[in-house]
Amino acid sequence: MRFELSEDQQEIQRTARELLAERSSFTQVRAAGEARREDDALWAELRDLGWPGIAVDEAHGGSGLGVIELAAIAEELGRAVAPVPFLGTALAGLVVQHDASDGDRERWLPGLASGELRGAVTLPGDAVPVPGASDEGLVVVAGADGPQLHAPGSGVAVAVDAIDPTRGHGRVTVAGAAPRDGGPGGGLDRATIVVAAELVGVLQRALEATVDYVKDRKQFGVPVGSFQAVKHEAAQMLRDVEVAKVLVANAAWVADAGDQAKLSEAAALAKAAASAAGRRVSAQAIQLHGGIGFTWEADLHWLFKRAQIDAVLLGGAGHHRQRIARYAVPRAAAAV
Amino acid sequence: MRFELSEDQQEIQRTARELLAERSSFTQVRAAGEARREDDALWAELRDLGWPGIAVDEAHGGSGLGVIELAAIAEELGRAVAPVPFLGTALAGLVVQHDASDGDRERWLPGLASGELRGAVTLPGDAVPVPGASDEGLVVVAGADGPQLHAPGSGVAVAVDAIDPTRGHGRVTVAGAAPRDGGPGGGLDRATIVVAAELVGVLQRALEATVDYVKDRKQFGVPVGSFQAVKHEAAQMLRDVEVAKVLVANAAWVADAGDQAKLSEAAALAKAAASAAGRRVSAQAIQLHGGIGFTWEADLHWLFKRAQIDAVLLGGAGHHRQRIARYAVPRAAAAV
Amino acid sequence: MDLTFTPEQTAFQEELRTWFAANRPTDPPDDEDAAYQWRRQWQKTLHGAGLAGVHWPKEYGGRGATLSETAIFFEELGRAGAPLPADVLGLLLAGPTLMVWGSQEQKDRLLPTILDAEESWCQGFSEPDAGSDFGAVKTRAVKDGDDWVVTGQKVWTSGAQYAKWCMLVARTGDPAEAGGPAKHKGLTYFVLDMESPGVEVRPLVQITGSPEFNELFLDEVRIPDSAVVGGVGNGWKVALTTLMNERAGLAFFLQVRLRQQLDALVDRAAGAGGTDGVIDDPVVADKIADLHLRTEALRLLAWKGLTAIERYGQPGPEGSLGKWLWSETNQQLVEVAADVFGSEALIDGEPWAYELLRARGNSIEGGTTEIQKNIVAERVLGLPRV
Amino acid sequence: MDLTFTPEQTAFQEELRTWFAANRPTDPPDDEDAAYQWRRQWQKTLHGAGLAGVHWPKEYGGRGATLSETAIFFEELGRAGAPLPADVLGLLLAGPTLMVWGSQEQKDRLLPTILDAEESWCQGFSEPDAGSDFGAVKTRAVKDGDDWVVTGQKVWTSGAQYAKWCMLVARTGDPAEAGGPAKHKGLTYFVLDMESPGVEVRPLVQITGSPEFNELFLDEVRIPDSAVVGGVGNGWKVALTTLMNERAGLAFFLQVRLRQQLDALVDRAAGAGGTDGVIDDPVVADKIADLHLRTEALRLLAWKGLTAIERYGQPGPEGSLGKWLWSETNQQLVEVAADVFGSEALIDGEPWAYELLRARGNSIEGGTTEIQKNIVAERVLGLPRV
Repeated sequence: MRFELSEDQQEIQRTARELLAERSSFTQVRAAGEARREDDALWAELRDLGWPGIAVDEAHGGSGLGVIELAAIAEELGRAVAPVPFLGTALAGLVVQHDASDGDRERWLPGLASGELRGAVTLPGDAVPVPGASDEGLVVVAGADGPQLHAPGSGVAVAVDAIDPTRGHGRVTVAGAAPRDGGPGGGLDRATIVVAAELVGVLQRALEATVDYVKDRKQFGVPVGSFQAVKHEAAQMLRDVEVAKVLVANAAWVADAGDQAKLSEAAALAKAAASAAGRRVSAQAIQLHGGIGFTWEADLHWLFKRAQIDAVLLGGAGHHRQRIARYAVPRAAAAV
Repeated sequence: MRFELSEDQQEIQRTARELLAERSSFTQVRAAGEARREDDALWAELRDLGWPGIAVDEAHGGSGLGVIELAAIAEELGRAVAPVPFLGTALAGLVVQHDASDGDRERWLPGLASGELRGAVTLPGDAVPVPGASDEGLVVVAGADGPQLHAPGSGVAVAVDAIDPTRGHGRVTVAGAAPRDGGPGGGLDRATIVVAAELVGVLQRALEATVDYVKDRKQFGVPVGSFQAVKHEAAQMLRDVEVAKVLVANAAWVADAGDQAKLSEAAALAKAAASAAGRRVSAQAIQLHGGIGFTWEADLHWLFKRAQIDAVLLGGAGHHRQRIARYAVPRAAAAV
Repeated sequence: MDLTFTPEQTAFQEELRTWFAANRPTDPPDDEDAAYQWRRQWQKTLHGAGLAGVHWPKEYGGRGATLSETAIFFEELGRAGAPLPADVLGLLLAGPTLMVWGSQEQKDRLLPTILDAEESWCQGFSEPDAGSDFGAVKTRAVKDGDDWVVTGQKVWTSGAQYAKWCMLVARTGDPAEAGGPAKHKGLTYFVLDMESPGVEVRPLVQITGSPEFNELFLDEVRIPDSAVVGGVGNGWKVALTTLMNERAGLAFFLQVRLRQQLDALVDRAAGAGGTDGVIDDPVVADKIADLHLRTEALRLLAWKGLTAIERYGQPGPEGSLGKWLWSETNQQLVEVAADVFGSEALIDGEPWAYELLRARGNSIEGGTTEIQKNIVAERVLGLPRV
Repeated sequence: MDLTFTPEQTAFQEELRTWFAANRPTDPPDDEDAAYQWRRQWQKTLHGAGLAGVHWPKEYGGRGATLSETAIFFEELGRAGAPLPADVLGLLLAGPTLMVWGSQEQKDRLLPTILDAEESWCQGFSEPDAGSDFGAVKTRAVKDGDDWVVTGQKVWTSGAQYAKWCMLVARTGDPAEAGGPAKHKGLTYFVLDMESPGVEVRPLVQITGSPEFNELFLDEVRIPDSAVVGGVGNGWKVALTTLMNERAGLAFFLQVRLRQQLDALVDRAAGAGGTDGVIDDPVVADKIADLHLRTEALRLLAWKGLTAIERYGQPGPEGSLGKWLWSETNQQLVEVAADVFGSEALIDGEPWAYELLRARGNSIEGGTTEIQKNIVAERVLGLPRV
């Protein structure tokens, strides 16, 4: 029982954090966001480093690592609000690899792993702007009967300007109900965990920025962070983030340990916690910054906006809580 | 538009408060609660003053006043946690008067109005300990097809020791679903409002006791009420109480104005607000008293325990919110 | 208890409904400057009907409406889906403040052009390092002959780019008093002519992308002594008058707007599930019921507060609670909307997406929620300041 | 990441499961004194199997279990539905404190009778006017020859009626220091023999009706100088050792108990609607899912905290968050139970009614939620104290 990343995993995370601190500072995020243009140079660099294919099988051109490593990278990209089409591409890779046919794997995985082909994943019946969804990429609709793969040029995705302007989004309107489980091979579950991991990174950054601000900012002659109300709200932010973190870490571990029986429940727990925290923590970060936090200049809004999308992508907190309740019943029946 | 009690109504409330301050102090409540025996002398006195029949038609031996006056008295009895079988008797009077047949009115109202006959009201399918329900009294089960009246000796009520030991309760197990509306003549709606009014009285007392305590009690060398966290929690208590208060006042007014179309919605709003506040405020009162608040000696628990029962009697917050949602839809359709 | 209007109030309400139905403005233009001119034109239309300053005394060109009538006016304005007049700061804040504290000369010069929308106002109270703390104001005014020379910076000055006048609070006492025990003593309230040399307005863009507010930079701006309001060193008291006026009528307007947003949301939520005019998802129904409950409570609290003011001359706890409850409710509403409306709440330029972002400001602007809770605890419940 | 047990840990877990299955205690008697003796007997049974002090070093008669093994022990104890040993204060607090600070003589005399349940302990830290504020301790100890003469009052001393010994903190310095800047300096930690003349224990009844705690009155009680632990004036440091030990193993026990309560609730909620093993009411399902989420998070936080201690020698933020999250979750659980179980949660003597009342103490005992949040903000996030 060791509840922390291994040395190798920590090294991956540290490297990602250092690279993105340099290459995806708020100045750079702002430049991309204000122009509504992803950072192609950064994306090329990440492709060269093999990030899009980190969890794709080696047979299909990836690095063959697990959800833990992919989640660590997604968390860092979230923390940096990196303006690249990483998330959708990585999610599509997971669903194709675990839930699709051999033929589809061979057809699509090499492109997704290299990042040459962009990808996106969404649920049927959902109207959320989908990061990465475009007519130039592969659009995966993860339905109750397994994933439908919409090839580039299918017209299923219509480009939209989402409130998060730091990456491209598409609207994908396909009827149907969201699946109750997490994909025939657990691919959708894994994708759900990775969205939650990105969200945790966003929130961790929002918390850190807030703590730094309230230590520094003075009002009524003292740092605002010395007011008990501010302290307690910051403590609540930390609690929300920590709860999401341990559930995401657990889910990633369950995925890589291959414990298929527990995967759907673990994924639903991770996403429900991250989605709920996503709205609360990103909003509270603005609140504790006061008027400054509400300005375009303050950079918090990049975090807030990405958090709003991630919070509903592949199902919001309410959707996953209904799933959790279904898993709770047999568990209780077994225990009582 | 005058959002306060009239002079006459204020006089009724003031008289009730003064009498109960004298006759239902915490010392007296404690004596009754620890012995699990209602205060018969106080009940006799209230009967002599005509309280049980305040809202019963004069034709049936009551005073013919309205829900506003009855709610004002119920609020004071709640504030005093008075150990008398007033609530159930008054509720039964309302339902019989507004929802029952002429024959039943003539048969039951005089006894209820004088307090010679005790009463109780509950919903079918509900398993809540019902204040006043006993085999010696009239038990009203307010169902979807109107009230079923169970005469004394019917055996429908089984005496139980509820967590609130200051008055008698019975368990009434009758199958069926709770009605969506509030009784054919609005009697059940009126009863619901009066429960909410009693609850508001309980909470108002809990708030006042808490504010007094935190002003007085010192820790770390200053009154605990000077800590911002305590201030904000007390402010939240006030807000909860004020929201419940205005909705109860409005519902009582709608009832007496005879606006049948708006009555069910107003009653549901009042009870949903009072029930939600009931749990939060009574719990927070204990919290802000610290360890002392958790002792038998501190008297807060009489308020807490009565609040728990009132919060679920005739439907809890969740039940009434589902009703409110039904009323919200046609309202929105008319407005949009 | 009497929750009905008097016959006079009902007549006024009906008069307003008829008038708003006949004079409903066209849809606003997209362009920001054009939208301002459109709201200015709307104010002129209101003024033409004697409705620009219903709460202003007749001697100043108003209608002399009672508090209740003023409340009815703002409820009906909101219910008609009509915008607030362009110079709401002049009508609600500057005008009433000048009526109390202004010299005869100031009243004669400044009041008429507020009503007819010829000259509009902005408010120069907040500063970058002051936030909610008035005593920390650093903008300095130094006497030089018959003038004051003013240097400093203000923030959150909405409408500054269109304003002719600014309600300006500056420090005329010892600068060292800022933040100290005598921090409120050295403040003075001025009327600043925004066309004076040394005044610079820079837009401050919000997270919505709109420059709803501005920063105001003052570099040795000369203000004549005759522009002091209420006397030198009396600025804190004068400013309090302004602040007390801030939410009187607006509470009714905001409450009705909230009701309209909620109705639109409920209509969609019911239609989405779409069987028989109920909300099919009980979890959504539960949340919407709570929003409905809060919105109804806000309406009742506003009226209860008015009763307290009319009968006892001072507000009850309702006013202080209202801002807090309103902002929280509006923020919850936009989150439920994001669930119910899906994409529409997350795509730039869609009204619900704007609301989702804009609502974050509700608990900050006009006194943060933390400040509102302090006020409730200290001034309503009487808890000790420390 | 590795969330599996080592083969040794799995073996220990299996050993415990087997042992608990074979040695599950009978149902507790209703009578309070009899119930205490029943728990004392249970501790003797544990001791007979070497399980009373698994975390105690072997030199003191323990099993020398690692932190992880200790966690496994408390998880399995809870999972078996077995009670905590009678003298949990001696085993978790007094024993470990004496191991650090006690004299050889104290260890020899006091440690063995903790393990075998021959003598039990209570804790004399809190006072009526001190609450969470250690520095406000007023109980005085004055040196008189070889003895200390102690007078004062303590509260919340659970188990005092059965205790032979009390961990007592009293003020040996200037009484004027209480609450002052040097408030922690004049404190001394004593082992008090509860059979000494002048010791009076009065039961303090809780809102549940049970006298779970006591008040402890000390009237010129004589304590020999040899009963000082860790030196005169060093009481604050010694007491901190006691407090640091307070929740180590208990977190795992409480987390598992919460899981059991929740499972019972879920089972009932699913049975109540009763169609196909799902919870039919989506609003209840939503709440139960959140409880399930929190309970699972508590389990993971507890293990994450253990990793931090094992690897870095100090706890991460998990410990401070755990108490707060646990108490809030348990309080939410009993409210959902009141909705799901109806009457059973509102009738005196029913287990769920007891839980409903008892849960209110969770956010007060062992440091209020307000204090926990302060700790998280100041010690974990590093926000300034003032």
